[in-house]
Amino acid sequence: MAWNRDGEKGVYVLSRIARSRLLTAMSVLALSLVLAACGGSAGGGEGGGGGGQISGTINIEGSSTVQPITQAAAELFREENPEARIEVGGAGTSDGFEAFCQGDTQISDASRPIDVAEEVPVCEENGVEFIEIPVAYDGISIVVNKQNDWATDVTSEELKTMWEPAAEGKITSWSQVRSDWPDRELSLYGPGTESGTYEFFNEFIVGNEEEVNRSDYEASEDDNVLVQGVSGDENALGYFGYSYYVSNRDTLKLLSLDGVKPTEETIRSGEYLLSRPLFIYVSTDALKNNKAVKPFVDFYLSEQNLDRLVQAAKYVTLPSSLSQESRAQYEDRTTGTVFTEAGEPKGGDLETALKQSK
Amino acid sequence: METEKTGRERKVSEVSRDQRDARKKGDGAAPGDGLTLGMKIQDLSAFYGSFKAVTDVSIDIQANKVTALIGPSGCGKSTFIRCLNRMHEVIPGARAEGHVMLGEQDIYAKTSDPVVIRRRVGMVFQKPNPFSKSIYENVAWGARINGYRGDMDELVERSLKHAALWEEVKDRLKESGHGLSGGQQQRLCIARTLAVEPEVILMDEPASALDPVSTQKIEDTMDQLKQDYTVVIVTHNMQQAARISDYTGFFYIENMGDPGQLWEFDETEKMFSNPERKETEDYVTGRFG
Amino acid sequence: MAIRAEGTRSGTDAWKRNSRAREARERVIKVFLTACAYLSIFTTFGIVIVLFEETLRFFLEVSVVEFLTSTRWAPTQGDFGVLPLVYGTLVATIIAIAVALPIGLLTAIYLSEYAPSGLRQWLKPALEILAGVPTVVYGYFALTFITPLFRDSVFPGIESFNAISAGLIMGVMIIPTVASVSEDAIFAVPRSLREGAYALGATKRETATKVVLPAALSGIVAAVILGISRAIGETMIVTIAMGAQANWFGSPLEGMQAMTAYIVQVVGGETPRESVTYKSIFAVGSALFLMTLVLNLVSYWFVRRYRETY
Amino acid sequence: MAQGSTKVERQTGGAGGPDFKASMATRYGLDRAFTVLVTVASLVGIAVLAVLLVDVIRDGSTMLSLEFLASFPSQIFPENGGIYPALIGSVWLLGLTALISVPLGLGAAVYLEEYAEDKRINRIIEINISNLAGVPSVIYGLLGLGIFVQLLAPVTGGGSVLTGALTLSLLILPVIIVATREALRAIPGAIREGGYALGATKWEVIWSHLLPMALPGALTGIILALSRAIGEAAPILVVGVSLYQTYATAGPFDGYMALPTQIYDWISRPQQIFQDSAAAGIVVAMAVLLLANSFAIWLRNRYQQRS
Repeated sequence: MAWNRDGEKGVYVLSRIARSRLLTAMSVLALSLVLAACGGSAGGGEGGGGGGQISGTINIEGSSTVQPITQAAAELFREENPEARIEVGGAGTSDGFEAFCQGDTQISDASRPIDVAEEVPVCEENGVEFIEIPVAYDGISIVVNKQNDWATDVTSEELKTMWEPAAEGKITSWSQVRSDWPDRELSLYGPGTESGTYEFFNEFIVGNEEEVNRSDYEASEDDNVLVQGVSGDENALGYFGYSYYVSNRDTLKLLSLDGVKPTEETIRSGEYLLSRPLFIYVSTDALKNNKAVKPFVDFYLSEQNLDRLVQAAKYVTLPSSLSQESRAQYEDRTTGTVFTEAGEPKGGDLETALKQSK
Repeated sequence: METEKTGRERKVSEVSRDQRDARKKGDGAAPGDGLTLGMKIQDLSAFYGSFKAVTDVSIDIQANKVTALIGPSGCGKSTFIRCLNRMHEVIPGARAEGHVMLGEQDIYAKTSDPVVIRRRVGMVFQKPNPFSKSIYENVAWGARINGYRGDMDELVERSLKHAALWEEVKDRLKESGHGLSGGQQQRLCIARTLAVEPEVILMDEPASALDPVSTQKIEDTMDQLKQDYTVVIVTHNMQQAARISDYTGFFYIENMGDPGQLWEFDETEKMFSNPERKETEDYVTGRFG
Repeated sequence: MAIRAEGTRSGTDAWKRNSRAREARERVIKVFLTACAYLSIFTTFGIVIVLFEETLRFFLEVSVVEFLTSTRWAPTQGDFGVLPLVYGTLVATIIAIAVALPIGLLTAIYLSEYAPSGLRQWLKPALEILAGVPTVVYGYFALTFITPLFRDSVFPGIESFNAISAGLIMGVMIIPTVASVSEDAIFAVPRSLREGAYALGATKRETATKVVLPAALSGIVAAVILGISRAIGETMIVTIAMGAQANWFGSPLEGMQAMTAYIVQVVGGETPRESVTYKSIFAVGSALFLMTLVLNLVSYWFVRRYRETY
Repeated sequence: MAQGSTKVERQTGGAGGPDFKASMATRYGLDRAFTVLVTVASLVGIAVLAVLLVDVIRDGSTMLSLEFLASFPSQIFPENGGIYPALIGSVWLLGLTALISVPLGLGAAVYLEEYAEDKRINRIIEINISNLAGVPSVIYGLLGLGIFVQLLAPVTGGGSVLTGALTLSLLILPVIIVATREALRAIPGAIREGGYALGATKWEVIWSHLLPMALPGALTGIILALSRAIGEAAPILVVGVSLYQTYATAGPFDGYMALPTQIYDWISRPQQIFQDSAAAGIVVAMAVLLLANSFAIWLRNRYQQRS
């Protein structure tokens, strides 16, 4: 019945008018995007900025652990230099170095030193010279569930017993680690194998050649996820960044390690065993050729700023002697890394290594 | 039908009971009131939302006869025929008012179940609409959901034979119904309808989408069917109506926007040779429409 | 008459020019459309090149047999048996599909056959929002809401990271994909088919499940395959809620690592680009690629076999 | 009442034969159960969405304000931080991705359904496309890194929002193509023939009849695909999204931040205030999604009528 179908709204009839309207709408959208594009690159680019204003684009990529510090630096720098365009990424230390050694970024955030065997050669190949600058310490804290009433401290030997590869499938109860701990299931929480924390922990605690953990533990790349894990499991023991403990004091219990409780002081002084440095790497080429990089790094490392930035990012500031060395490293434009192929500072500790490098 | 009936329903059902009794006695070929009733339609109106599409139709459909409904496009024939097995209300917003007596049951009574009604009053549509199933399953499906307990193979074969399709498909019953030609598909749909053993078969322009050869076959099938079933067919094709039907109803709209109504209803022979009304004559002689 | 002929002739000329322009336009458009289709081939080539080049370099250092048959995955210890990762991916995907297939399909039936059209217009978009919730959010939802819920009710011994919470939430995430795409397929089944069923005395349920669903089968299978593909390829939910420890044949209440979770772990991690571990993500990626390829070949065969036209 | 109907004396037509014995009570019971089942099932998704929304709105309410929409994120003063550059970045990303992927996706689908004649190549492309839908997004990230960031750096400007959009486009194309093809396939052949019979060219038939008819189905795919694009974090992290930048994106060659990566960044920070910011960010992300979808949904409802 013809009228029957006419009674319903035009079934498949997208009328010419509607279609042309649709087209118009789409072209307007496209056009406005193109216009915005032209406007954007004309207005926002290097062109602007009069009166000694610093302009230019700085690309920063790398570790998402270090990114909060660099972000804080960019944020403060922006207030004084609104024309400068700073982009801070967080793709990971490795991807950061990858881009950095290709010359795609000017500064790289790193939660571990650059790899002498595999990454330095790429930088050299591409003629990228860099300055290695430690900016902060991150303490790795050993935590248990708030309900845990038996453990208050742990030794590095005991940690090794729990975590070494030989423990896999064997050390499954708290009592196996220390005899006066109860015979309860031991569930371990730690970062996945690809994180800098994992690498660092194993280097110091497990200390075997491959520097690896046992592989039967609850793993996550995200420290907040580990916090969730430990706070939901009475039998848990886990390790992660100190700041994650600080923000979750009410659900976690901190263990002292070899008799030392991690605090800002003990981490800074090195008295606490598990404190690791965080770095930025700056390309010397960019310092010379990119008008914005030098003012930005100057700003970042300046005495009145660096500690403030680190605190804002909830990390532990460097001891003043070390931060002076690291500032000197930058002022002198000392290039290259002070770490060995094994990832350890030449001459034992970081401060000595920095001194030696001159 | 345990529920109490309105006065009118009771009256109608008494009438139909009389007729059924008459049928049992075996008399009934006499024209007029002596015939057995297939369906009795009283004051049926159909609506789409607030729009009245068909108004106040009353007809007696004779059992074991073919009743054709003709008329210009858009005059409400299809709407009307869809009201006879409560298919009309499947369209959102559509409803019907009035009474359609099937035997002693008013299919529009509150107690009537459309699902049961539709099994008893089958329908074949304008465009063949076989299911996405094999030929066999197309025929067997309706019987199966209605709880057919007999020999399914036998039922399928019987239905396909009745629809004059058996010879063409007996070797490929497992193939998809979509693989058949248009005419074959339509006969498959007829077979499918027959398999649930309805009392009345409604056909909404069943041959309008088909070629002459297929149309011929469908018409032959219909000729067969009327021995066992009451058939109501909507058609645009007046020759077809004249060829196959015993009774003809002419639907007409007087003015644009009015609902369609039954303009004239009589034996086919009379309708095509000597209709009462001028519009009917104009239409059947091809002066408009 | 003369005028008429004149008119016709000039008309013919106009049509000729018109048709030449149309032919040219047709050709240009066809070239453009062909290019669009072949873009997918180039994308695949790109992916294959990106994946297989590094995979080959990986297999120079690790034996293919070990990769495919060993049941231990511990890259730092030099163990590269991919099976535990495959297992993690499969467990999570199967749980997800067990949630999304019935719920998605029933939702599609409700939307198309049962919901009043006013409600349908609201419900479908509301459901589609589920597809756009950042997957990070789902991951945390599984970790901080579903897992504790399980721990307090049915599975007291459930681990903090586990496959069942991750799988369930992943199932919720793909409900809109399954529901929305199959609803379109169901909606596209012509009304005449439904009427055919009603006319035989079928009830609404019988019509919906036995006539309409089979007719929409090809679209439904496409929807389910899209859903499975998305579950297999999903990264953040499994990374957050299922953990990062490879676990061969563990129970769904335990933590395990999915293939994607491993890839994203390495990509965002500290491993140098040239190391075996970094190369291993391409081998895992290739394995994933081949898995989805097999899945798609099977479904392709299935759809072709059962596709209906109406 | 249903039983009553079966008691009615029936004329079983001329064919006679055994009666039909299905109990209407059983059939209707099943029907009612099924109606309940589908209704409940369709509410499951909505219920989860509601729980999620309530959860994030509660957590995010402390941060949500107009100021939150208009400020840059802050490390120094997190309580004054906002989501502005991520919001702008995501809108750019969404717009560019739509602009790139929709014509390409529709084009590929039309080619495969209406033009492709070589069955073998057609089949290869078809399998290939559904296969691409299962490639994990992070692999697209690696592909984008290789092609758009490194190889095509002069054109795309390296890690620009255009690069991000191109990468996401590749990621979502399969979904658009699959959905559009299904929609085109459902169009009866008679429509095409009807067009050709009037002397229309192939493209004219496609443009005037097939595309408008396929639009509702295609829009479903486009909505789902763009929804996915706006929620993806992994691939854009690889191709250089900024977790912080000092300016808002103003052109396709600018750097960009995005909502999912901003949320991810916040969520992985130790401080509670960032968790609240993340929740507020999720609310904003879902609002953007809703707005962007509304247009497409409006279009779809406008043109989707049952045939």
